[in-house]
Amino acid sequence: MSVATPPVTHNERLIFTVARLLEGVRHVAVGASSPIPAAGAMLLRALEEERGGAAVRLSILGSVEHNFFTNGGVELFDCAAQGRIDAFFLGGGQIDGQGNVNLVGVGGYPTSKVRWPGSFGSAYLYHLVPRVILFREEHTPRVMVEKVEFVSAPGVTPPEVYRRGGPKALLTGRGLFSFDAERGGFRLESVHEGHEVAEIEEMTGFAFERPETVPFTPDPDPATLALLRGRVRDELAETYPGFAARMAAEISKAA
Amino acid sequence: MSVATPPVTHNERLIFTVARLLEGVRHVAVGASSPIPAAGAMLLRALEEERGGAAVRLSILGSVEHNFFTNGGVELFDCAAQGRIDAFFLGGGQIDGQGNVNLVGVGGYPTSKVRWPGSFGSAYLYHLVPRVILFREEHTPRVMVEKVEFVSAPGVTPPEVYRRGGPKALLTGRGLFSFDAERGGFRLESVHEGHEVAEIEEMTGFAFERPETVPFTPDPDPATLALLRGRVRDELAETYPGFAARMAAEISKAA
Amino acid sequence: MTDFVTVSALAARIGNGAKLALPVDYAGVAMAATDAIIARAPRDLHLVCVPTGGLQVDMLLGAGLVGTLETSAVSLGEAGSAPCFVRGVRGEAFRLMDATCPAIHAGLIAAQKGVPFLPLRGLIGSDLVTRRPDWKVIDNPFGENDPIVLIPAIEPDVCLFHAPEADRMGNVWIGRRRELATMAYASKRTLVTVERIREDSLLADEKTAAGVLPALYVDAVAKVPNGAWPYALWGEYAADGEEIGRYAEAARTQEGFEAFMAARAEKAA
Amino acid sequence: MTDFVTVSALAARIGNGAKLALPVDYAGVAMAATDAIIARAPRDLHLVCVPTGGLQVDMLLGAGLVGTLETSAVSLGEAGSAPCFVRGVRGEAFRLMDATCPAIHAGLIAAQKGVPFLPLRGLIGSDLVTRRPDWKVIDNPFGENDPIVLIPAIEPDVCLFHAPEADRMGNVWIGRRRELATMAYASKRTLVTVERIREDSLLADEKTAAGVLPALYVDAVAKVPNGAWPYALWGEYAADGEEIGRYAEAARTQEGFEAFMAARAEKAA
Repeated sequence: MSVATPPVTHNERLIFTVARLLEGVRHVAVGASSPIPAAGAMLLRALEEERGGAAVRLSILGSVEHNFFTNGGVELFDCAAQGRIDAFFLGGGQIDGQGNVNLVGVGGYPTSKVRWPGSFGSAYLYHLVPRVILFREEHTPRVMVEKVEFVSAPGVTPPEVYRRGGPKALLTGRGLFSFDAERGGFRLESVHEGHEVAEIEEMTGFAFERPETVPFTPDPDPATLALLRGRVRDELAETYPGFAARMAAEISKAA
Repeated sequence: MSVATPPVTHNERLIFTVARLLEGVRHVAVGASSPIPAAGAMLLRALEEERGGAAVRLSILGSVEHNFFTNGGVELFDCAAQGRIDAFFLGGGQIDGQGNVNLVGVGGYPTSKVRWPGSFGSAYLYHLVPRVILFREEHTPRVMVEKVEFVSAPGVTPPEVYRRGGPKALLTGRGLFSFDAERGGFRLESVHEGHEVAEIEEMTGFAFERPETVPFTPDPDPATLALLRGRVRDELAETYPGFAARMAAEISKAA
Repeated sequence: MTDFVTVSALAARIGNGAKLALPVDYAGVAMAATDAIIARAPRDLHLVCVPTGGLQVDMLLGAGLVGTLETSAVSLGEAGSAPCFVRGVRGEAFRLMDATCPAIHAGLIAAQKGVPFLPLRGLIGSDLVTRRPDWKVIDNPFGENDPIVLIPAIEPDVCLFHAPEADRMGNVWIGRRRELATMAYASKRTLVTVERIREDSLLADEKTAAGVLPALYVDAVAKVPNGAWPYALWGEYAADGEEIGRYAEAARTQEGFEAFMAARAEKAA
Repeated sequence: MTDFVTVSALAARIGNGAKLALPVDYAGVAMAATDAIIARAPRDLHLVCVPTGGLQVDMLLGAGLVGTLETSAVSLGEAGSAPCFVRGVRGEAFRLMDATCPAIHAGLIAAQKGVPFLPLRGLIGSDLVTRRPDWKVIDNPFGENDPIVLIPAIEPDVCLFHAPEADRMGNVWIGRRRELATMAYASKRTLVTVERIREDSLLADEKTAAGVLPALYVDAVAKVPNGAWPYALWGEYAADGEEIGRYAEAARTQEGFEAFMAARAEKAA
């Protein structure tokens, strides 16, 4: 009796991509409402355990269960400064071609027509965490702009500024970019299945480099996919029950 | 049946003097091996309770029982900086006429012929705790010098230096001095029973002011003495059992 | 010594113009006290969010009590953006001091330590630095051509939070939410609402002592069971997401906000 | 991840020239590890006493392992002065960096925060400031004619202490001795001896979690019951004052020190 494996869903592809981007990290911190980054870190942790590789720690901010900090809210920031956090995720109401992120708003400042929550820890962690992954599902000219209206956290800084972190990649609903800190700009690495380079060019407000032929974003192999649909989804359900249920529903629909 | 009250002992006089010097404080910190300052603070606390006055807190450093700090060793210093500690005690291998204290050593530096433990927190607390009481039982020209050989903590500082604390009094085995921060010098306030002004002048290496007639250091009234010999000694015995026993023995001997 | 008072008397200790520090949504928010504050209506509060604000902050903004808002973010989390905050920013209803989380912590720790500032890495190149003239960039005296930001001490007049328990001496159990201790160290006065008050000392057992804010720092305690609702209280109860969602929906207009708050006050009374 | 090793293997992680942070006598001193260190005899250690030293420091000085001593004081408390320290100062046996307690804390907290320095009030006018050219006095950028001392970060290679228990994940119970956490945050590596190892997680219960140093900061743990003897371990056992007195007496000469240490090593073996 053989049951066909339902195809990889969009969210699963993003999660697998996050896991690839995190390869080699020992300690990842993710925000409280970031299920895809958290799932990517959980997948990497599971993969490393199966491979007998290095242990991967995952800190979910604001969670009681997945929080092994005991020194209050400042510990994440101290920990990053100590070099004990290897990767972090940032979103952004606007992201520009120099890797600047805007979490504050548009249409003036301090009076903003559209106001977002605020900069959180971005202005700090962006300088101190070696591998910051920009993750924003919405990939439109409204988000991916030429120049952000407010720099919550800068993509690049002058050489004299102490900095040992910064953007490494930008993952969106349409594709994956890498960031070249030297040049201060993005390069399109892959497009997700169902999307095209021309579409990405149209939907991106900033200029970016690209190889002549842009590959599709890789999908997980069957073993990895099984791990993602099994152990990782169970772990995910503890912290993000709604998201885990949605993932399961997406697979049933696809099957 | 009437039993004569044994006379006030030397240690009791010192303890009562400490309590007088602490009048009005809300929070006193004392070092781990300072039974007389601790007893003075306990006496003030008991007196205030009887009077229905303000509550007096006592922190004994290094004690588990009398330590209500929960943020480790730094809390005392932070607490002082916050203005939450009103009084503290300092000793000194040398104390000079400008209120400088030397806790480091004599005979050269860093190579010292006589080396004492070190400055501990003196260089900090002397500036930040409003009422610092210098307490040193030994009152000889060896200790009370014209100029200390190493300033662990200065008695006075230039006007531009942020300072809201400093020496208020010097209590020794022979007498009690007040400190005039304006002038930067001591004034003999009283001599303990059994001692004389001429003797103090001879045993003090620094010049000091004095009233024409120097009074004797006041003794506690009978009620205060009873409190000291009862409740305070019981409290004291919890932390300084050896000292409390010695106090009791001294009274029996005097009786 | 710590006073034990009603939540209304607790709120009365927050006067006009007070600089008021409030914790992040998961650290123990004194939500019940919010209504008591709004009932007393102090004017021109300067809120310091440690390090971000949520429902409580949005309510105080909506009630028009806030003159200055110092925060790294204001959000209702899963329930979306904070409507009174967004409206207030658009309408310039208060002075805004946008910050970043570690800068708020640094400012409070500077106050805790009685120093005028704390240095902080990062930040340079962010527009926050240009928008916060009270932050200074100096050349690191221990380096060479090494710019570093100095964050001035944040000294709240008062801080307010909710915790599981206090004892009769005024010691408060804060567990591993140590930013609550930092807030208390830094603030002139500390007001706490608690689920319950226990008779024995929290400091008597070394196991509990480790998570205690000593009474030395606690000015007043009010017992308010379920006092963080609809927020969660760690180790005690979960958040009431539906209620937060109802607020988010209602407060989309000022009228809706006022109706919601009136209903809330009625329920509390 | 945290390694579970013997005390000898733990001591082997302290190499030549290591900057080694050690806690104050009442905070949990890894005394048993002292013998293991002396047996391995690393050279030219830089000791950082947090913030003062006692028996352990005196033993390491007596054994000739110390190149630099950074401390606010060294003393045997009730037992009097620390004989090897006093002798070593007189004989210039090591480089001395005299400090004051809050400056040691400030230096470690600067390292904890990844900043090059922390400002500290007080100190000005003390000869310590002139004797410590690594401390700088600047004019407070937020004030005017307001000199303030900056203490550079203290970044130990390794710190070592003794605690009541660890769990199998490597979490360590430090209770309210939070300077142990500061040492660990500031240090590249953290070595801990413990009375016992428990199988269940110290982080599972919020009551114990508040006093836990997370495994993230703990490199290696060795189980050594009674490992602070003759010092006290808070919540566990009292100090053995007589033994400390015997040491104070014996170590008054270098020969006496060596005989004492030989007897101690024999007893341990």
